[in-house]
Amino acid sequence: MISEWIVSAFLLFGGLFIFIGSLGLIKLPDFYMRLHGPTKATTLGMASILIAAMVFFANSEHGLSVKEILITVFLLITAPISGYMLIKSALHHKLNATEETKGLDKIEKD
Amino acid sequence: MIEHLAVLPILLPMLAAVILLLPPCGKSLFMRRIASAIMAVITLVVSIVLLVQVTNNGISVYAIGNWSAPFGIVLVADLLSVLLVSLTSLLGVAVVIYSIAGDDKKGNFFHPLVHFLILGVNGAFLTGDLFNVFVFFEVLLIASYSLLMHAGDKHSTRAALQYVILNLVGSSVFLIGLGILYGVLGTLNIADMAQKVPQLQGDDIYIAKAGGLLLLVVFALKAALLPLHLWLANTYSNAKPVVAALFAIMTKVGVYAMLRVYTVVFGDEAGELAHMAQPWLWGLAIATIIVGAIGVLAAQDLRKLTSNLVIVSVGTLVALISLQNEEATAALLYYLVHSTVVTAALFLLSDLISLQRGKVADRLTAGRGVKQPFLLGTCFIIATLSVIGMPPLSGFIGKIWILKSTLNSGQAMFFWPVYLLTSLALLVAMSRAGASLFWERRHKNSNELNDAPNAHPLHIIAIISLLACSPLLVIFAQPISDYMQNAAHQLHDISGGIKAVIKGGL
Amino acid sequence: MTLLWIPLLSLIGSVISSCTAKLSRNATATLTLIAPLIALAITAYHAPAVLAGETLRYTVTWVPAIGLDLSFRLDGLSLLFMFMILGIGTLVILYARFYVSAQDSIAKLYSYLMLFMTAMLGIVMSNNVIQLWLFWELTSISSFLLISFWWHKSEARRGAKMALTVTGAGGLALLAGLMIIANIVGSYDLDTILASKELIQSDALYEVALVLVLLGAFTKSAQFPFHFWLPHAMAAPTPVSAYLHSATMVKAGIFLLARFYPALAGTDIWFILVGLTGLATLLFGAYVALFKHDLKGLLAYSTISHLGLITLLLGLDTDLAAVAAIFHIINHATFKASLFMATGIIDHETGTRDMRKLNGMWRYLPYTATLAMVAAAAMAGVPLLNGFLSKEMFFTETLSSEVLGSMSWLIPVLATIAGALSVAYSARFIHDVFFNGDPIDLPRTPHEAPRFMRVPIEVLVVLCILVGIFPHFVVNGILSAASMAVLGKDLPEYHLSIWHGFNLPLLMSAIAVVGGVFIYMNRKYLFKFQASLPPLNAKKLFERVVYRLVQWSQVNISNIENGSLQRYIVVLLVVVLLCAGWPLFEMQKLAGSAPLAPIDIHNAIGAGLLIIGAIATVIWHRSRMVSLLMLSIVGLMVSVAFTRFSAPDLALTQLTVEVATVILLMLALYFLPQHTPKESSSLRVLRDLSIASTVGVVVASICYALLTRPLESISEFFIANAKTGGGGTNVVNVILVDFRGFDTLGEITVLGIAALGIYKVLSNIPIFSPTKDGEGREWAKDKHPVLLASISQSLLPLALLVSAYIFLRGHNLPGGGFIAGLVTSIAFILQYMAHGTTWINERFDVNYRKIIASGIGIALFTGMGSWLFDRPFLTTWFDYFAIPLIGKTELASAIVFDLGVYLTVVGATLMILASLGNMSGTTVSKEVKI
Amino acid sequence: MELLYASCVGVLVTCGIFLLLKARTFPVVLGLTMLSYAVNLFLFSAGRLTINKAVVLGTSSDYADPLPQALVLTAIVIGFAMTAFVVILAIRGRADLGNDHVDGHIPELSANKKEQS
Amino acid sequence: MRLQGQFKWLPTPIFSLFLFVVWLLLNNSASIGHILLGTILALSIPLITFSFRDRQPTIIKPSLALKQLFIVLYDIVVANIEVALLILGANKKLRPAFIKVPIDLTHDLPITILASCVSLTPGTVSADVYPIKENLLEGEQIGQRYLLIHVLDLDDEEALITLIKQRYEMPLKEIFQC
Amino acid sequence: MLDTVLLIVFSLIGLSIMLNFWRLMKGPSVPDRILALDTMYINVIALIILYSISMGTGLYFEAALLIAMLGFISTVAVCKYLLRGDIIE
Ligand code: NA
Ligand code: NA
Repeated sequence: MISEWIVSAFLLFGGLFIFIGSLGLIKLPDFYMRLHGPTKATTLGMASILIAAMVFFANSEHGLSVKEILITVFLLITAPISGYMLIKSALHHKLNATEETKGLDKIEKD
Repeated sequence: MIEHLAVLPILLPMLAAVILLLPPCGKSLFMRRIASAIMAVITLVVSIVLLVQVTNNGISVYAIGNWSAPFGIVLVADLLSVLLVSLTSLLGVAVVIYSIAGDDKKGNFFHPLVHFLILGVNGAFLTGDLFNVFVFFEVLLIASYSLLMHAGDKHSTRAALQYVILNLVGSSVFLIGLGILYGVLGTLNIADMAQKVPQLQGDDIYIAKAGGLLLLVVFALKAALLPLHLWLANTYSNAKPVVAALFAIMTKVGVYAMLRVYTVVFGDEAGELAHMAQPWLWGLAIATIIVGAIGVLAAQDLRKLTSNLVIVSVGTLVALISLQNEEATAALLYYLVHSTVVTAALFLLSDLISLQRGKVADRLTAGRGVKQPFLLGTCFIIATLSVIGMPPLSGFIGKIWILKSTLNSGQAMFFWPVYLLTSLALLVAMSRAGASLFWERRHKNSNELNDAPNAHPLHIIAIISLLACSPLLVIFAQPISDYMQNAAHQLHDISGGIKAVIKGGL
Repeated sequence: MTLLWIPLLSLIGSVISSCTAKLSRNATATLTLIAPLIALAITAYHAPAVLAGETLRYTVTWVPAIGLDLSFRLDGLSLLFMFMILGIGTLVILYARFYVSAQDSIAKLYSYLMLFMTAMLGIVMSNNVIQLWLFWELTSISSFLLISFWWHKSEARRGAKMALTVTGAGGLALLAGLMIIANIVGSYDLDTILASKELIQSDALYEVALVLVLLGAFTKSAQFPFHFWLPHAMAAPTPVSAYLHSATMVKAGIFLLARFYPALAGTDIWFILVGLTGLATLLFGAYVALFKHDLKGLLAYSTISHLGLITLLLGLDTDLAAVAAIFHIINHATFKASLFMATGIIDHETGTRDMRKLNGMWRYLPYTATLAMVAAAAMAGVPLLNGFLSKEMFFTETLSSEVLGSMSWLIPVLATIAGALSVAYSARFIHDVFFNGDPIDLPRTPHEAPRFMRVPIEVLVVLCILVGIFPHFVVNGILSAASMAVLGKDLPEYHLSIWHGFNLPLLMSAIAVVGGVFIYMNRKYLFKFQASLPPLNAKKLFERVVYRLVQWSQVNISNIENGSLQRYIVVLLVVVLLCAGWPLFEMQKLAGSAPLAPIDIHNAIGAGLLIIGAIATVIWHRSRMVSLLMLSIVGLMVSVAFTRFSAPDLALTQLTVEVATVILLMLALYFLPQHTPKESSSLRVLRDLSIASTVGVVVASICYALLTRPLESISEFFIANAKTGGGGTNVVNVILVDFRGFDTLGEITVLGIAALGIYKVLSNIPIFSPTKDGEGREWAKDKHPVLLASISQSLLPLALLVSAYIFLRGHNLPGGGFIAGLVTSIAFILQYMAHGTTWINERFDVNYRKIIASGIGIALFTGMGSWLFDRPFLTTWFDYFAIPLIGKTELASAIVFDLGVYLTVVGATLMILASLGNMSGTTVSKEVKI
Repeated sequence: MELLYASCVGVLVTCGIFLLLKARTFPVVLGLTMLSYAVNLFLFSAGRLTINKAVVLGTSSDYADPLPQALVLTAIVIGFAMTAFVVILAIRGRADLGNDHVDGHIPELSANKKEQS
Repeated sequence: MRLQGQFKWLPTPIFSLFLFVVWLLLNNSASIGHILLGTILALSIPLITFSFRDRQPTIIKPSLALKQLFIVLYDIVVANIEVALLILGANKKLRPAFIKVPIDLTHDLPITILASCVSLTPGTVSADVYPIKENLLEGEQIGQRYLLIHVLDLDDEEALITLIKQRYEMPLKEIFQC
Repeated sequence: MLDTVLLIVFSLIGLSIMLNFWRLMKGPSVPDRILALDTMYINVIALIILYSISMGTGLYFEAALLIAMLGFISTVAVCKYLLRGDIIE
């Protein structure tokens, strides 16, 4: 019963974060800012949901299952790199940042 | 080994391809040639042994993986399939021998691809499972795509693009048809389908009909039946002739599939679906013959002409399929063997002629003469006489048999005039072609020195081994026609066929 | 048996002469003569029996399936023709020895001539209609070879083609006719057919069959209006003309009429068709012959005219007419062959055949002239020569004919006119060539021909005279035997004698002679009249018809096969629509009886994304990159659908394939234009849209129809046997590696071939590497971003571990060799992307070709391994072992098979991508191993 | 749900074919890919739709039809091989022919404009 | 700094351990069979892929690494909540900026780890590593490296740079001893 | 209770995917679309995990794992394409 509470909590937390990440993708004004949502919020949300799954399956007839950790690990390793590749291509495409952005001069020509 | 004979015509080419890709054949052209030729000959010998075995002992059913039909995939070696397998293997030998004279140097993987193609064709002939037919179709198609690019010029690229894309759409249609049939019949084995089709009830019948018709579309596309023939002339004439010669068997795969599925699954015993497309097929076949003949007349080079001859032969074959009787099927088989061998030989011949005529190649215009007029001329005459159905070569027996089997069908009044006028058109076209290729000179009285090389002995061996079939088909016409009649009888004996394939069936 | 030897001998002769190319001309001729002489002897040996009324037969079955037997018969008609064929053949061979110049290959000519002789013998001896047709066609072929003997001359080529076409067409008609007749009678046996007159003539198809047979006969015998090929066939060497185009081949048509006379003749339609055709040909040929300046042209038209005469006789409704026809066949053969040979000598000696140049030959060639004049007189029907006798009989029969009813009087009148014309052209032949002043501009000065060149003419001319004077003694035997064979009954009474007293036929002959001389003397008015008529050149007309036909074909074909792939696809789709759509309309109700599942939110979202993704792909298709991104959503949603509907293996496969495809498309995008310009007209868009959506609706309908019906399938078996028979709990995988392992073997073969093919396609490709992207931006300089490079190095082992995991569990849980292989490949692709080809090639010395081959090989050998246990190919083996420490473990051959799959997939995928990568790599240090 | 599924297949077929009828190789390849998705879904549906009955023995009491799944798997793999080939062929076509047209002749409109690369 | 493992047959001991654990996790089992199989794979895979590795420093202080791992995980959770709030807040309040952080690390792997940490933690995303190899002149050595970072809401540039260098770069230098 | 929570989370993730989709459609730039797609991949993983929980089956774990791996690789491939054109050079 407690586990169901834990699962529910993690699920809700994860769902919320994933949603916020995706919301950021819509709401923020320029590409560079939009990138923050998915690389962070979504990753955390995923981790949370995977923990929920782990707990859930640990209590089901399948017995302890920790392999969901792997997906989390994988996402943690890859998310920064995807973000890096994305921002690199955005810089290459000279996407406009909002006017408020400081330090645009620090970008070197690639 | 003898009990595994039925699977060998599929496994041997596969083995050949594997051997050819691995050391020591992978790197040494010489080794590759030797291995390829040996394996092609072994495949032929095994095919013939299988043919003899089936002739003596009746249908041989081979359950792959020891899972019997309808659950596993079974190979059905009956008189019909082993005949076509032997024909394919023969063609394979000729093509391999011909290519060793130099064509195999011009691109990568020629020999393995040839064996892969043979593997696909033999598989399509032997398998008794409809999805497995699909798989082998894809094997032979992908091999043919690659071989088509063996010419390595612009035209072949353009032709290949069209051929490949069209066939990919065809494969999609095949899968949809298969899905429909599985969705109503719940099985994939051809014999099992034949058992289940008569039991269909209500609207299921029409769903099955849609599936069956879609398969027919695919087979018609492979066979190049009007109006799905449009790809053929361009494809075949832009392939290297040695490849085109091998392709001569490919339309026959479509014809075979049509014959098999149409006769067994939707044949006499299919209840409401019996002979569901007969009138359409009949009309389209006749139209195909006409269009093919027009193409033959229009052709401006020998390869194009030969390609259109293939279309004519497809029309003829499908017309016979649509008659759905034993005699027509027997005639079909005879004609199929004859036309395949002869068109293949003509493709090879067009290559030799091109080689010796210099710039004009095989175009049907005045130009330089060939270096070896007697040799090539004789071969050309033999091929021509066969192809237009003039005695004393195999074409005339095919022609008479076809006329005879259509005579009492009630359709003769449409078919005969078309067929005979087509023969005439072919005669006009071929005599025109021969005159242009061998006789007409661009410059009058020019005795320009022909510096072209003489034909390679292997070229000649390959062509002659194919052309020799034509007189042999006449000389041994009696046993051969008996075989064809038996094969036709076996095919039309649907319940017998089902009994052989499925234990406890019917 | 000896019957068989007759054609066989001449065939052997043909082969022998073709082998004598290196011998002297005399030796060649001598060797060639052996066969026909022996054949003649055999024929003569059989002659007494035949003359006594016997019919000899010899039959061997050959191809019963098509009614073809090797069946020979020898009756009077055959005998007559055989004597002509062999006799004149022998003379022609002798003559040709001197006629053919040293540059030409006489061996070839002889070989063709003997082949032709075989064919003719075959025709006249056939006792099976298919066999008859077979030899009939052989005459067309051998005559084609003979006419085109001087193939370097355009005249010869064109004449040969035309002759082949016309007689070939006739041959086809004949075949059809014969097969119809045989079908009516129920036998291909000539004896049976000839005995079934009533049966044939009462059949509904009698007229059709008759017309077809007559077409065959008329084309071969150059009957009007199919006569036009014959004059052009004169491009052949003169011995050929003498043999084929006067004595034998053209008579094959006549022979056919005579042969089938007992079965087909006797009806009104026979008389009208045959009689009128003969009459028209008789008149037309005689008239045209008069105006020919070419000697051979004159003889050609005269031949046409005489063939018409014989045909007319066969078309007259009296028995005696048939006898007259046979008689004239003999006579015409003798005088016409000798005339051709004489012409050959003139041509040979003077270098021309133009009668406007040839004058006064009497002085140069007195001996030849004498022979020719006798023969020409026979042709004109001068008494004491054979032509007179048959012409007299002809006139007699025209008088008794009632073919035209009340207008039957026209026949004798027209026959007389034709007779007069025939006298006129014969007169011209004699007067214009041998007299009429001096020759003009002859290429050569003529001398008498060699002795042996004249012998054949002498023989024939002597025959003309002998028959003319002692007809009964010389020809009656064979004439009556032949006539009996034609009529199929006892002969009417007739007398072969020179003098029948003063009667109407004699008067007609007299009128003809006088009229003929008169016409010849006033020829210049006729020539003027003829010249005012529009010229009608059959050859040009024929060639124009063929040319038009070819052009028409070319225009049509290029309109149909215009090279547009989209048109081909549209055609295919329309056919698909018809085939799949039509049965839908026959259905009562689309939905079946199975209970439906409700739509839940997940499915709705997934379906929505799928649909919008698909539509977005279409909408953005001109911006290819975006379109590709949209497509990957569709792919993702398809794999989600597979997870949703209980197919984890499919989901995994779809995912991996989808990523590999996207990567591939991305690679392609680099080498292809980035954008698709707008070029479709609105109409085309409309067309495309309607076709696409109709097909979509049809497929969806069928899909719905299937989904709403219950299914009974063979699958229960797989579920029941997967564990016990296949040793795995993942039924899909067990199907793949066991129940239907053969499919999988084929599938990896496809993949392997594709990789090899791709390598092949990319080799020697003209490199095309754009330096800017679609919007004109230069590419980034950073080739291998640092972070990506280092992280991918760590990901590779991880990915390999995952693929090992997926591979090993496949038999029991979702996974398997294919998915594992793709995961491995994609991990390697990541290395390629992160480090580039050069870097990889430096570190990774693996030959993809070998990997593919080993993969397929492993799968193949695993399958063959079962042979060792006497089981069929691909029979799997598995067992459970209790291994210390580890416990109960399953070992299965399926895993080895799956390893083959794995290797093939890895090899193929990497080969594909590496070849693509190598293609653009300009700094590749070493060539990628294939 | 069956109707929704069938509609998805229909839409995929429609979009795939529409792309297939474009005159350039890239849309054609996209069309083929989409068509093969549709075909795979169709073939899959021949075994009917079942939820949560994956054919892994011991995970359920009754199972989905495994055979169409195996068939689709084979079809996917073959489809991948074919797509790969046609993609490469398209590249070769561009290299050999200088453009990516597959509609017989290059329409005038773009013949004048310089090919975008 | 050590660029290569101590044993030729075990080039990356820590990584092998990682693979071994991953194997057990994947199979969700610690049976002897899987331990055996996992060991084999954990040993063989690095050997197979060894040639695909550029020489990178190896972890010399595993315990520190573990500690650092937890720090980063903690930071991730905290930072993400921060970012979530920022996203939910008004766009106008945000002060985006690019900053350039000079880094002392010299090898690609530590730099990658640093960049990843930066990306996963407070409102920052690593954008690039300067200088780019292709921008260097022929034969020129890579001198000072910089990390280009995009910040979602920049308050104090210097403080952020210091934070990154101290909280993430310093421990990395120690772990890898470089 | 879990069912209710699952429904809520399902809806949240569904909503997220639609938001991703909206960004994917709207762009405006290609990197934006790629970012949207990448996020969508991750959200689909969440969807599959949720699905596994609601169905109580572990059979789809590998699908999730593969999406995680392959989604990353395809994002990298697309970015590499934008940067260099030739993704394997
Ligand atoms: Na004269
Ligand atoms: Na088995």
